[in-house]
Amino acid sequence: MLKNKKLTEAEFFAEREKVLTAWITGSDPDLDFERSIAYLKAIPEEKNFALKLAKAKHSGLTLVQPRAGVPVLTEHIRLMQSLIAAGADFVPSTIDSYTRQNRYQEAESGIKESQVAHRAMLNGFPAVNHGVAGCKAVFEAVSVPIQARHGTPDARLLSEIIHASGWTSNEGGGISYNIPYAKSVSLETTIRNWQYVDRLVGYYEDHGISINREPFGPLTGTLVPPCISNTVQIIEALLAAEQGVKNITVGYGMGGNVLQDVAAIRTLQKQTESYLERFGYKNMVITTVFHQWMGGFPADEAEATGLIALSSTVAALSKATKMITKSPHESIGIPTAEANGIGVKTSKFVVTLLRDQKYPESKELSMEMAQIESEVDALMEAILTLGDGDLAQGVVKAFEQGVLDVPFAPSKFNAGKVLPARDNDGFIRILEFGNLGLPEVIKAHHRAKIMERAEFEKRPISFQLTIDDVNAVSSGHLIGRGKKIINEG
Amino acid sequence: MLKNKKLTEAEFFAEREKVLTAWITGSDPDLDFERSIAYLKAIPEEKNFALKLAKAKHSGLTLVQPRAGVPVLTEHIRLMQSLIAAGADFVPSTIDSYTRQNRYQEAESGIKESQVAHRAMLNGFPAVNHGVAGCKAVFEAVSVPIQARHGTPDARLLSEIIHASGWTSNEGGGISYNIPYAKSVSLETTIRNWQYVDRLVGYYEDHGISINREPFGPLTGTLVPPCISNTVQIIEALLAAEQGVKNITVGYGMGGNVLQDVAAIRTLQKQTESYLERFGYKNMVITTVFHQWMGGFPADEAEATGLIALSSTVAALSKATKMITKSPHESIGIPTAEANGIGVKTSKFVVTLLRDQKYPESKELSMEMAQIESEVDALMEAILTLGDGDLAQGVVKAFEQGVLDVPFAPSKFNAGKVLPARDNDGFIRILEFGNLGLPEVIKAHHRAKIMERAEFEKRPISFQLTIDDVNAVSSGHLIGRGKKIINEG
Amino acid sequence: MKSIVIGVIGADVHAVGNKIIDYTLTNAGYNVINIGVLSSQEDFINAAIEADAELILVSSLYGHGEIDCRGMRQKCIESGIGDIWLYVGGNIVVGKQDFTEVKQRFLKMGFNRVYPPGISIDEALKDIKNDLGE
Amino acid sequence: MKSIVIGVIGADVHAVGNKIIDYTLTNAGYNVINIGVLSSQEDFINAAIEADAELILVSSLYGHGEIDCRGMRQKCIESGIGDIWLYVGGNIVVGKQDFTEVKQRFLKMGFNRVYPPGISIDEALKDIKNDLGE
Ligand code: B12
Ligand code: B12
Repeated sequence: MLKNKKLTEAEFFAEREKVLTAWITGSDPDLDFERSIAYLKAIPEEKNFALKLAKAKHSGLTLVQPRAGVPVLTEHIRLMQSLIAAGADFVPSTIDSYTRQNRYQEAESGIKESQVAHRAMLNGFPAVNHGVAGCKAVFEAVSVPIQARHGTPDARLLSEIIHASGWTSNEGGGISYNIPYAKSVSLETTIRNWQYVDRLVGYYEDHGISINREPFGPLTGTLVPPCISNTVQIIEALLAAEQGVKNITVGYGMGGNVLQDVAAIRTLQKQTESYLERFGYKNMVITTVFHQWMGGFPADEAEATGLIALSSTVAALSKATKMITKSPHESIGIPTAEANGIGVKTSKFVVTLLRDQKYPESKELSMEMAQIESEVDALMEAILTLGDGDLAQGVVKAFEQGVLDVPFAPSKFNAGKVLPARDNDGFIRILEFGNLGLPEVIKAHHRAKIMERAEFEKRPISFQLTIDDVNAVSSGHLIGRGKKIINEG
Repeated sequence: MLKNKKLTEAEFFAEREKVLTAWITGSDPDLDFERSIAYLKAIPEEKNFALKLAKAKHSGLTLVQPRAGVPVLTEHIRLMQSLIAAGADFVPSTIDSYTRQNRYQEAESGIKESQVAHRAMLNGFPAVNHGVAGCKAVFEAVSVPIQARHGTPDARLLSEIIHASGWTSNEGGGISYNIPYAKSVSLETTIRNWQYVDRLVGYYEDHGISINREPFGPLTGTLVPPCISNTVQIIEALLAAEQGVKNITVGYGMGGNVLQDVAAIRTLQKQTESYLERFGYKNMVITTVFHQWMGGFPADEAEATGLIALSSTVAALSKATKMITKSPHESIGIPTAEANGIGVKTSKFVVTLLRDQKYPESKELSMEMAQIESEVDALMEAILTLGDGDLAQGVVKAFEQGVLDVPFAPSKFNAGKVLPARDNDGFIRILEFGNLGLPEVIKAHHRAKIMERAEFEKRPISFQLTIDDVNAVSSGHLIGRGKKIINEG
Repeated sequence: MKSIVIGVIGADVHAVGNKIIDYTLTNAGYNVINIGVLSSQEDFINAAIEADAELILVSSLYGHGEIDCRGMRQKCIESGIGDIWLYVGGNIVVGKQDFTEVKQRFLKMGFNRVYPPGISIDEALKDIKNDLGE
Repeated sequence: MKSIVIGVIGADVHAVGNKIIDYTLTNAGYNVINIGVLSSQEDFINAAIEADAELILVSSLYGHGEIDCRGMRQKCIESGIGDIWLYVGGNIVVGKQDFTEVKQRFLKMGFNRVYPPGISIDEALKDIKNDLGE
């Protein structure tokens, strides 16, 4: 049965043998720990993700990382280099969707077709198919740390390959790479898979190699109330720490109300640290990542760039350690290297300019932080209670019962009863709670806030608010007011 | 002798006769008040600058206006229309530099050459040369209010022509269009000239026509401490009110520290209103305009767009009524219509998204507001004392003695002793006071703040800080730290 | 009540637009069979046969649309629903491509209507009413 | 100590760069005669004659540089300082134009060195040292 318990070395090695047979590249001798540890040890500090993040946290900087990945190796390398030239402090390698579903055969055809058509037929870099040789080629061609970014329920082989290739960070987690990214994979399965991924990192840590892990904060990227995403982040940090991970970056996707966003990042840092401490995990290095607006983008490139810069402003003022950037092509399709570079440049300029500034302390900020904290505490208590003290069990049951529930998620293991909506100041609040594990007093607060808006807009509280809010930002508004109100304004 | 006293109708009309002879277009019969009043009365509300601003203030919106002007009439009209299509709430018509210096003959050649060369040879729209006929053609071709933006020490004829053409706003003032825009024109002359311009607006007001006036807030656009520009704005509001102006937009150029910028806009609104009240001007409608970064821009267009969006964020959170936009071409040259439109779109997107949000109240904000207020009060008292109660006389003497002094200004009637520098948080403070009319306690505060920075940077307080700060933003930083510190961070 | 099958094709998990389409078409009076994300061509076709649907509305957001949609008309024909309406929309190819060309590619594959990124489902509603008859 | 005349030509009032140039060249050991903004060709030439200067460094920021600089070399010749070094820089034409072409136009007018927007005076200092001799 699934337990939040560190895999023994024996369990880990037994499993590993099978993992490495899932695709031909798993048999690469460079996956031998002796060789991979030696390789990783030789990496200079400035190319180690974990160390660079720790340094940035120390100096109060917000570092910049785009998303990017193309199927053909040489093109991917060129793409990475162009992003570094544009100012990226870290490079990603976004993995294609077939690899994410472990459909390596289709990924193989995608590579071939892309080569023939001279046009990317895959939406990312198929790292498993390229194997350690390919991934090392990427790593050796760049001057900054690399991270794999994906959305893979079973990323065991992928993680083996990238870490052995010198990629010192891996995004994902048993919840955050399942609920928003899968339909019918059980949480038991993905949590168990990600225990392996974390155990692998723990194994490297035991051998003196710092590797960063980053749970995926934004989840569905669509009106996710901060308490829900922060709770998921804290859970995944705890699960990772149990497997021996030491360097964790917890994430959050911009909501759009500046004050709520700052409150969310600050509580995320604070509560992650305090929960890790409560459960006895020592010597952890916790940093935060702010994702630029993750919902539907405006189609106009000037507007999209405005949104990118606005996101950067919020990230900088919140003092997040890292920021994931978008490009002016976001609403249309995978960006060209140039468009991606524009996103990086715009973002980097703004965070650099604001490096010495932060959002001021205020009563409103403290109140919103206290609000998020109490919500997260309530959810965590409910989950731990359900699990009878075991976090992993608690999570599975919490999702089963809708005590933890992510809006707009495709997974059938997610209740899907929670509906968010904005309040009259643009804070993301909860309209329908389903069975979400929050006490009545908190629910009353959310309802009252949404009621204020509904009264202002002179319309009933309904799913229409949610729909209007989903569509709002891409058409230039934060709050999806009725058309009438927008024009009057 | 110059006095802050409303020109009598007789004085005004006598002067007017001469003003209208300065260039041939002054003899247009449409400049007859009977005709111009009739024309202006027929303007629909949504094309009146003053009324549209008042409405925006009421609904808490920040409206958007670019700068733009080209010499050839048809091209200028096309330019205005494209900016409206991009989302401009107001259009400008930026006047060329020859017209600003009343060199209408050279402007005439500039128009001709531009037509022949199919390339703009003037840096703006020569409104006097185009006359009422041309200016009306512009006005009638657009759907939003128009304002003249220039920098003209003697704008009497220009103002006559534009207002009679339905342009219901005029930027400038006796100080703000002299000190940063001229070298050897005395303040007596320009204040007197602008009394005429204001009296003209007062005349229209007396006849039931609302016209907006906008002192130029940013002055030299370069590290101007808020107390200096706010004082100039308040003075020009008072001078205008005396001549019968009712609808005034006071301005401020972004400094770069978000908190200081918000504090500056808020005190500007508050203190302008309270000084107008103190001097007995009733029924005034006061609004504010926030200028996007007015100093040297970064050359890279993505970075410039980032700065534009950052400026927009600050404007929106400060709740300024209007914002003047820049374009991604700013550091290079007058923008194409397309580049200008990008600036508008980016800006409009950000302010619209943030329309329901404002910068939170905080102790730091109140403190900075109190700081600016006490500085402005000190300067105003010193000026009024020098003038023996007459504001206009006070201003002339204050500049003579350096009691009021604008950094980096070209005018020889400006002492030019004040040197600004940023403190360690990026607030603009004063390094050298010259004879600036501030009490010792305030000076001590500025010195202490700059000292904090110098200590942090481990270098002496000197003009080098100022130089580094002047160059900082265009190279991606707010504070001009020594190179060493930037790299270490 | 006319039936429409909606879903998101291939290894695509973008669920938000799908939920909005469901809500909008249901509100517009159609019987919506929503097979959700990660659906194969067969899933769409089986659902259409079962519900006797007149339209299959394929969403593809993640960029693999071109691979995922190939041969779908052929499969419809083989399954005996060769003349069912086939729409496709979302972000159906990788990257920012010239849409007129993209459209041609999908029309050639046998889709009846092909929509560019960012089109709202309200805009497509007119076509649906037209094609299926009011 | 070699003398350099600096100033901003025409109806141009951009004063900031001018102050920075003054500070930088003075610090670099030159005798700087700064005639400031709103200066005519004659102002530059008279100042150069008076100070026996080796270089006139013209700034033009506001866009009318092309009109304002025409004939300047000719005037220098007429005034007997035909072989003085003439530099020009700033934002010397209206708008974003292809700089190689712009440069040609000013070289043809008789300027020895022509600088693009945003160049810092530090970068030009190398050329000055070269041209005037260390
Ligand atoms: C939110 C989001 C996500 C969320 C999705 C959460 C979830 N499970 O739903 C997360 C973060 C998980 C995600 C993941 C990925 N995403 Co994503 N995502 C988005 C984003 C930002 C918004 C999508 C959205 O919800 N929009 C709001 C809804 C209401 O609009 P919509 O989806 O467009 O649907 C409307 C219309 O398109 C239309 N419509 C849709 N289908 C059809 C069909 C017809 C016939 C008609 C008429 C109309 C129609 O009606 C809908 C309702 O109004 C878009 C970019 C954007 N649009 O700004 C990228 C985007 C779709 N994602 C993209 C990619 C590549 C991915 C990833 C592969 C990589 C990654 N970034 O991690 C993974 C894919 C995983 C997978 N296997 O599918 C790309 C696709 C690129 C391409 N086509 O070239 C996009 C365009 C971003 C980009 N520019 O790179 N994503
Ligand atoms: C601040 C500013 C103003 C201030 C000036 C205050 C003052 N009196 O100094 C104000 C607001 C008053 C102003 C007014 C106008 N401005 Co203005 N202004 C600027 C801005 C934003 C910054 C200029 C600056 O101070 N930079 C900082 C200093 C340190 O840099 P610099 O001036 O470039 O100088 C450095 C280098 O260029 C170089 N350099 C300069 N000269 C030379 C010569 C040589 C030989 C060499 C080697 C190097 C060199 O060294 C200097 C020191 O490092 C620029 C755009 C930009 N750069 O971002 C526009 C800009 C120069 N302005 C412009 C214009 C059009 C105007 C106005 C006509 C219209 C308006 N916008 O109101 C009026 C002009 C009035 C007039 N008659 O001159 C345009 C010129 C357009 C063009 N050439 O196509 C610009 C480029 C903005 C734009 N893109 O439209 N402006």
